Amino acid sequence: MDDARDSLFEAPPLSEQERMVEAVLFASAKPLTVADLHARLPHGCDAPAALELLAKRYEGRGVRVVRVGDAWAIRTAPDLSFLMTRETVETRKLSRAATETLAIVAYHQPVTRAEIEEIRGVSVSKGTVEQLMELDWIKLGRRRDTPGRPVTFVVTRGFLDHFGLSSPRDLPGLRELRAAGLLDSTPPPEATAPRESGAQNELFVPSPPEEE
Amino acid sequence: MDDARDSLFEAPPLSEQERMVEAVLFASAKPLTVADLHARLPHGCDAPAALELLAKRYEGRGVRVVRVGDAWAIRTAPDLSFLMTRETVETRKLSRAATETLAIVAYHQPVTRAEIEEIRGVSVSKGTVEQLMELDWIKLGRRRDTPGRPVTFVVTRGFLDHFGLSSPRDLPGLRELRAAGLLDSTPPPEATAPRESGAQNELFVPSPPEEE
Amino acid sequence: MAEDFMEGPARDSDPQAVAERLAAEALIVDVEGFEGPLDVLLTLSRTQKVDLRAISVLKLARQYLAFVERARELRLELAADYLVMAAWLAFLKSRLLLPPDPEEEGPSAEDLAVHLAFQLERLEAMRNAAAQLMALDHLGRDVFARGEPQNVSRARKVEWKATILDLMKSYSRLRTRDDFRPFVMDREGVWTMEEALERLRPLMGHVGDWTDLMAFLPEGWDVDPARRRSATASTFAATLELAKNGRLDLQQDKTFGPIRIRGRSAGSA
Repeated sequence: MDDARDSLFEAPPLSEQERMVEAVLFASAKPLTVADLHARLPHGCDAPAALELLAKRYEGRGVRVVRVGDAWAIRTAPDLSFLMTRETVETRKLSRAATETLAIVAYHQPVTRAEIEEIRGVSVSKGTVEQLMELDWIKLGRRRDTPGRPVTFVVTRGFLDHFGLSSPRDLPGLRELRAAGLLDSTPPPEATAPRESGAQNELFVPSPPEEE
Repeated sequence: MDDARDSLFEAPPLSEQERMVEAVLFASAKPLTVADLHARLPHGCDAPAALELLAKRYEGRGVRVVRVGDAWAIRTAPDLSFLMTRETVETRKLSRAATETLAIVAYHQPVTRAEIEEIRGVSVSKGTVEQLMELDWIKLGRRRDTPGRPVTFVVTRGFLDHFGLSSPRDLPGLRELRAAGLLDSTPPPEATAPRESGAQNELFVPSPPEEE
Repeated sequence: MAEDFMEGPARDSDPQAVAERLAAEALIVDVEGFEGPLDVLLTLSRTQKVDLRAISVLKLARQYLAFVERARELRLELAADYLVMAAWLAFLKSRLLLPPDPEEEGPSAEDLAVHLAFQLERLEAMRNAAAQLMALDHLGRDVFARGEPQNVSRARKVEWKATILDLMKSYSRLRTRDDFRPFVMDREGVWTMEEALERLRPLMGHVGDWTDLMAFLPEGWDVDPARRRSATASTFAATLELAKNGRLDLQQDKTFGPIRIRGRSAGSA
């Protein structure tokens, strides 16, 4: 903050050096040696002195300045490690099969497994449905009033929370998907194409109109 | 969280809670909400009070406790950015269309695509919205309760975090723009009788017909 | 389009017209760099060097029309929205020059001009806001997050991540697959002939009097136009089928008149 930094010869005051070491250690992805610190701090800084001040400042705090081999890092205090268990989550992208299945349930709910398979064109593995249920994104809905009374799937409150929707009706429609440039291949046929109805009847016993 | 009083176990003293919040926030790269903190801290803790103490403690330090919407994070002090060249990630430069669209979403949110286009006077190009969504700077908001129930866009916590804003209210110049009526959604005169015309007429002097 | 801006050459002696042509020429140089007609108007308005709220819309309209005219002379392809704006400005210009017609419905020329000035001011305000936004400290450039998020525990929990964008993308991928069309959504609005037949057959025994065909639509299918259309068509087709089998009679008094049906008992057949 003062013009000391601009000087080639005069190092910033030690308290300022301490701030610098604090910021650099915090942002660094790995522990830094004194040499690393000297390479990054303005000319003339005394990294060991700044480190010592900083370590003292953090004594008894929730995080500490620790020595890792010949390098330094900021780490959480060992007595608080029980708080860190949640920090170890590993995020993985949902598989394509799971994403598609989830999308179909969201857009078509309540939907049976047979219908999901019909839309995807491949069978839905047991693991996919189980995974989505374990994530609390889909759950069993009512049974369909058709032969065999198949179970249906619907999305959960947890799904809406995760995706920031207030209701499943907030999912964008096909037209909006296209407007957003997400859907740029051939336009889908009209929503009510009667030519399909024959084929549909062969495959599906019509379900009674459900109340919305 | 309010059932803290009924707990059989007493919450740790506030100074200890502050340490805990410090450790948890330090360890996380992403902002944490008060709810996140309560989920991690022992039962009965008062995260807002601990956060307030912590934020005060870090005033003027090399790192700071910052508010990001309804969440909190530790970030390096902006005046030390010159030390961080190694951490800098090269970001793709946003197009003018993208920055303008982002600004319109931020200042006018929740805003529909049609409103963005009305303000910019051109259609929003494919990919612009997608790019901003992929950066996690904008997301879908509630649908507007108008015919067609169009989707709206709002800015995300990631946006606030990226630009160091504690809330959308902190956007630069927001108050002036609002005072000047530039954030009102004034429909074109064709649509309805211009509600704002009275206010505008005071400021706008119609130019006299010019000589031809 | 109004002629008064078409007679350009005749006015070339007018210094103002010359200045406008030069301004138009300057714009032509990088017409590619403009983001639509509003952007051009905003650029033109800067030449007036006044507060946007006090801008002369009439003058602006003239400048813009000169710009479009110049583009035309140079046989430059302008996007359609530039021409739409030109047509609108020509209209506005003529309205601003003529005394207001008290009979005229709708917004006055002044209202339209005020709104245009507002649009320009708002666009400029958003431009400035965007610049101010980008000038803020950026995370990862000016301000930094924890470089080494801490992993302490050995027990790792996998968190599956999917965004709404993933969801929308995979859904649109499914919906645009060429070789397959999902059926579930389509069916909602389609009442098939089989369904209509199934509904009509048991009813026919009880229809002694001429009854309007529309009375046989399934419940709840007479409100939404698409559903009503589908149900009407299939019900009508089903009555033809039943008439062919001798189960009922059909009657229509005049073209487009209501179609009525009557059940035919086995005896009268």
